[in-house]
Amino acid sequence: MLLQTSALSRHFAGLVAVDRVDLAIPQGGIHAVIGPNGAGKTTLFNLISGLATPTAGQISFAGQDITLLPADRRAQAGMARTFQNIRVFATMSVLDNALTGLHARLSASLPAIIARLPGFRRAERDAIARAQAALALVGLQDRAYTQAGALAYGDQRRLEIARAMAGGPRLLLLDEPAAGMNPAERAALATLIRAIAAQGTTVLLVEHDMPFVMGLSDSVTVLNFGRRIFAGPPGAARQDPGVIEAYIGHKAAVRLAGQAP
Amino acid sequence: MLKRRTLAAAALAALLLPMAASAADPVPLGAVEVLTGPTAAYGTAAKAGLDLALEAINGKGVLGGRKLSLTVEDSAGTKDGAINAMRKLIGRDKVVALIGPTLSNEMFAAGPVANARGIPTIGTSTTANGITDIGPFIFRTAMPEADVIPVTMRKAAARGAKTIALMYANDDAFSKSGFEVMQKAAATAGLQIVATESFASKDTDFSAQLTKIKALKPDAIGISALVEPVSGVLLQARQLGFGAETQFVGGNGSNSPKLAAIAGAAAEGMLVGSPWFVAKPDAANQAFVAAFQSKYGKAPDQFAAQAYDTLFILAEAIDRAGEADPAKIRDALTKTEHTGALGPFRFGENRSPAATEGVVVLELHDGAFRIAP
Amino acid sequence: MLAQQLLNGLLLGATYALFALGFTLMFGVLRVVNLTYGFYFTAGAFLALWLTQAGAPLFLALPAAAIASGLIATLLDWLLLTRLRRAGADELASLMVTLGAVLALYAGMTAWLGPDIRRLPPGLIAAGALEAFGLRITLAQILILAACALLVGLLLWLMRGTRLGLAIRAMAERPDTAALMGIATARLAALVSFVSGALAGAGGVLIGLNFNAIHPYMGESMMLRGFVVIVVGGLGNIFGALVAGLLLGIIEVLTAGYISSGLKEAVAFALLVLVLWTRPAGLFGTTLARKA
Amino acid sequence: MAWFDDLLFTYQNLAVALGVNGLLALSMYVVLAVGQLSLGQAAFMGLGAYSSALMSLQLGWPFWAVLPLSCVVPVLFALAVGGPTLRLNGVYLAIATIGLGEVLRGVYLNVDVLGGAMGLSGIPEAAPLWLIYAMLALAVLVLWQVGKSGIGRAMEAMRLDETAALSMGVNIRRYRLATLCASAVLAGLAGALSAHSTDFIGPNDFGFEPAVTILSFALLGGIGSPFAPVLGAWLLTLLPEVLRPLADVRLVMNGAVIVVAVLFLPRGLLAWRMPRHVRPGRAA
Repeated sequence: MLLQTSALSRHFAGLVAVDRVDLAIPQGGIHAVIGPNGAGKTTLFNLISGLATPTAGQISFAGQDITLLPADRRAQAGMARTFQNIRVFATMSVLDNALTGLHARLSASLPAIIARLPGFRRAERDAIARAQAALALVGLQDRAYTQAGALAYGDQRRLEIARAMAGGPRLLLLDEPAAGMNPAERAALATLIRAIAAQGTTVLLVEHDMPFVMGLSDSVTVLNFGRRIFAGPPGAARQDPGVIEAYIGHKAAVRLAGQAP
Repeated sequence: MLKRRTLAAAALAALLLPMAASAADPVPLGAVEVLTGPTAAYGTAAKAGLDLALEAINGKGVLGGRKLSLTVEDSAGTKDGAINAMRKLIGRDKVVALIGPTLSNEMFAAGPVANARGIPTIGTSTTANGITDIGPFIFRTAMPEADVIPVTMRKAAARGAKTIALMYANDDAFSKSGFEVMQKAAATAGLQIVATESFASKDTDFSAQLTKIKALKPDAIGISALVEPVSGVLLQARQLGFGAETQFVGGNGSNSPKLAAIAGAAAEGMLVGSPWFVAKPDAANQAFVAAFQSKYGKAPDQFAAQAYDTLFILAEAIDRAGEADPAKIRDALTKTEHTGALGPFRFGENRSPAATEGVVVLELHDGAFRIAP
Repeated sequence: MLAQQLLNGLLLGATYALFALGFTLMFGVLRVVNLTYGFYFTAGAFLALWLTQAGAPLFLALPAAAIASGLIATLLDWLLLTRLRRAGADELASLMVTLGAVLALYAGMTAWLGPDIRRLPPGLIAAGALEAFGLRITLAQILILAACALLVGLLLWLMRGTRLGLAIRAMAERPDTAALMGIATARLAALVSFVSGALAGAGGVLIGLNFNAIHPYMGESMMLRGFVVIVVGGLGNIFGALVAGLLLGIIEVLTAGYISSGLKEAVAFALLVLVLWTRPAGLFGTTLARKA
Repeated sequence: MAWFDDLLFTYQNLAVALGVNGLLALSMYVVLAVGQLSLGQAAFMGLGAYSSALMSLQLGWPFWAVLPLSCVVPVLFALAVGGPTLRLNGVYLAIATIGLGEVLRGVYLNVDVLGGAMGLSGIPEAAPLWLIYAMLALAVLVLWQVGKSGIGRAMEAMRLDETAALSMGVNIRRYRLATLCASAVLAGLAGALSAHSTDFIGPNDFGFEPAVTILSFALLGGIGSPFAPVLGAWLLTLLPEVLRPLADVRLVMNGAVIVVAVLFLPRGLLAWRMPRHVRPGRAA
C-alpha cells in the first residue's frame, strides 16, 4: 500500500469531522474519496497532507509512519496536492509557480546560489526544464511568463496541477479538481488525470460529483458524517444501499431545509 | 546643449562656492534649534531670543559696520537632524560660528562635527555634564547644573529640610546628568537622600513613585527633568495629598514660565536655581524683558534670555577677533566679557560660565518666580 | 500603601483602557492599523480646551468635543482609506497612509498652534480629593473611572445587544460575506470610524483633564501603550481592552512601587512578550488563522 | 577643489544615513519578503550599535574585527527569541517584536556600562563611507541572487500563501527563523556602521519610532525586489533635507508626500516584481 490510514480521527471543539477512517490506497491508479458536503473529505485530505494534525489514528506513506511528520516533510517524501479553493501564487509568473513545486528537489547551498556556481546553474536549468514539462502536461507551456493571477479560472486549476506535478510526486492529492468546471472542461480534466496516472503517479481525489468520479476511478471510498461507509470499486458503490441513503437522504434533508445543495 | 551644461555648472558653482568675502558682506553665523516636533518649545524660545538680539546688534553692526546674517536650522529634536543641520550650516552657509543645538543629547552627537572642523559652537541650553569636554571649540553660556543645583540645595537645607527624595527622567541625558548633580549636592548640603525614583520623559503618571515617597515623609523632593514631566509630578503630588510641608526643588528644566502655566497652583513654593530670572531688577535685564515683551507679546523664559545674551557675546568676540575667522573668534571668546540680561559674563577655563555668583534661587509664588526669601 | 498603589494602578489602567476602547474597535472591525487614532485623542482635548475657554461647561464641552472628533475621524477615514479599501490593497498600505497622515497632522498642528503645553481653565472641575481609609482619589479620577465603566458597558450593549452590533460583528468576521448579506459596509465603516473617533476624543478630554496637559503630541505618546492593550486584550475585544488596560496599569504601578521605577517599562513589556509567547492571540483573542 | 570638500562635508552625515538606512530597509525587506510583520529591526540595530561601540571603547578592538562580531550579537538574540516569537502572526508578531525592543531599551537605560540615558560617546569614526556603500551593494547583490533561486521562490511563495508553500515542501519555520537572522545581520551591520560614523549613540535611537520609520522605508519603496526598499529609504531620508527651506511646515509636507505616494502607488514606488528564476541561456 502506498498510503494507509488506520482509525484516523479529527475532532473540532465538540464536532467529529473525521471518525476512525481506514483508508488503503495501493500504488498506481486513480482513487477517489466521495461523500456529501460536510462529510469530512477536505479534513481527511488535510490530515493526509499534514495541514491538520489527527486527534487519533495513524497514517503511513510508502511504508513509513508519517503521522507526526509536518506537511513540508510529507511533500519532500513525494506527496503533492492541490486545493479546493485555488491557491496559485497570484503575483508570480506561471513558470515560477511551477518551479515552486520543485522546491523539495532543490538543495543548492547559499554560497553556490550567490556565486552562481556551475552546480547551481545546472540544477536551475534542470528545474526549469522539469517545470516546463509539467506546464506542457497541462497545456500551459505557452503561458509560462504570464502572471498566474491573470489566468482564467480553469487555467489556474490546471496550473495548480502542474505545480503539484513538477516535482514528480508519487502521490497526487486533488481536492475537488472539477469544482466550477463546465462539462467540456471536466472531460479535459478527466483526460489529464488519466494521463498523470499513466505516467505512474498515484492519484487520490476528493469530489462530491459522483458521475465524474465513477467514470474515472479505480476505487472509491465514501464518507458520511466523518465515517467511512463504503470502500470498493465504483460500480459496487452505486448499488450500495448505505451510499444511496447518504446521498438521497442528504439531498432530501437539504430540500426540506429549503436551501440549494 | 553645451550652453545649458555651462549654465548648470554655473548655477551649481553659485550654490556651492563661497563667494569671496568682501568687507561689506554680512558675517555668516548659524544656529541649530529644535523648531519642530515634541520638544520644539525650547528651540522656538531660543530662536526668539536670537532674533531679538540680531535686530539690536545689526543696528550698528560688527567689525565696523558689517551685519550679522544668522541662519537658524531646525534639528527636529533628533540626533541626525542636528548633525545634518550643523553640517549644512558649516559646509554650505560657511558660518564662522555656531549657536546651539538646543538639547544636550543633540550636542553630544553634533558637537564633535563642529569641533573637528574648528568652528566655535556655543550651547545656550545644554546643561549636562561633559558638554565642553567634546573639544576646545565647544562653549556654553548655559550654566551647568553642577554650578546651579548646589546653591538650590543649600537653600532647601537652610529652610530646614533634613531628608530629601530624588526623582528624575532616566531616558534623557540632561535629566540624568542633573540627577547625578543633585545626588552629590544634596549630600554636600547635609541632606539625607531617602529615596531615588525615576520615570520616562513622556510619562504622565507618577503616582506609584509618589505614593512610595509619601510613605517615607521626606522634607523635600528634588526633581530633575524637563518642565512637562516636572509639572506632571507636581500636579499628581497634590492629587496624592502632598502639601506645603514638602519642599519641592527643581533643576534647570523647571526654570520656565511654563511651570506655572501647566502646573498652576500645584507648583507653588517650588525652589529653582537659575542664572537668570524675569524680574531681575538690573537695567540690562529690564531692557531685554521689555523688548521681548513688545516684540512677542509674552514674557521671555530662561532659554530666550540665554540665547539673547549669547548672540551679543558672540558679536563682541567677532569684534575682538578683528575678522570673521573661526579660530580667531574661538580665541576671542575665551577673553570676551559681557554684561547682559544674565548679568556679568565670561567663559571660565573649561569654556563654561566662569562665575556662579549670578545664580539666584527662585521660588514660585502666586504663579510667578520671585527671589526665594 | 499597597491599597493606594492598587488604586493608582487602577486609575492608570483606566486611562489606558479609555484610550484603547475606540482603537480596538477601529482595528478589530475595520481591520486597519489606523495610526491616525492618536490624533483624534489630541483633537478631542483641544476642542474641549477651546470650548471651555469660550465659557462652555464641561458637561457640554465633553460630548461636543467627542462628536467633533468622531466627525474628523469619519472624514479622515473617508479621505485616506476608502480608495485603498475599494482597491483591495493589503493592510500594510493602509498602515503606511495613516502613518504619513498622522505625521502631517501632528506637524501641522504644531506649526499652527505651537508646541506649548496648555491646560484647561482652572476650576473646570473641583480640585479637591476624597479621602477614605487612607486612600485619596480626585474628582477627575472618579470621572475617568466612571466614564470608562460607562463606555465599556455602552459598547458591550451596542455590540451584543443591538442589530447594529450584529452587523458590525459580521463585518469584523467576514467583510465580504457581510457585504453579500446586504450590510452596507461603507456606511458601517463610516459609523465605526465615528464611534471610535468619538471615544478617542472623549478619552482625550478626560485624560487631558486628569493630567492637565494638552499638547499636539499627547495622542502620539499614548499609541505604544494603546497597541499593547489592544493586542493583549485581543483585537476588537472591548472587554479584553478593559482588562488588558487595567492589568498594564497595575503592573506598571506595582513594578515602580515595589521593584524599581526605572524598570517599570522593561517589566511591562517583558510581560507583554511572555503573554504573546504563551497566548499568541492575546488573552481574550481567538486565533483568526484558517487553514485550507 | 575646496567646494567639493565642502560638499562632502555638508552631506557626509546624509551620505552615511542613506547607506545605513538602505541597509535597514533591506533588513525590513527580508522579513516582509516572507510575509512577516516583524518590527525588531531597530532593536537589532541597537544590539549591533551597542555591542560594536563597547568592543571599540572598552576592549579597544580594531574595527575590522568589531564589524563582523557586531552582527553575531543580534543573530544570537534572534535565535534566542525566534522560537516562541515566530509562531505569532501579523500585528501580534509586530507588537511582540516592538515589546522586545522596548525591553532592550530598558536594559540600555538601566545598565551603567551601557551609559544609561547618556548613551555612549567618543566612538571612533572608523567606518569609511565606501565601506558603508560596499556593504549596501553587497547586500543588494546577495538578496538579488538569492531572490532568483529556489530560496527566493520559496520566500515569495510563503508571503503569498503559507499553506500552499508548506504543501510545496517549504519548511516555514526554518525559513522564518533564517530570514529573521538575515534581518538581524543586516540591521546589526547598519548599527555598527552608524555607531562608528556618528560618535554617539543613545537608547532612544533604537525605540518604537525608529522601528516604525524602518518599516516605512520598505513599505514606501515596495517589496518586489531588493532595489525597492532602498529607494524608499533614500527618499524618506532625503525628503526632510530637501524640504528644509519650508521651515516649520516641512514635516507636514513630509507626511503629505507619503500619503499621496501610497494612495496612488499602494504597492510601493517600485512595484515591479523581480522574476524568481534565472532565464536559461542568460548570464546571471
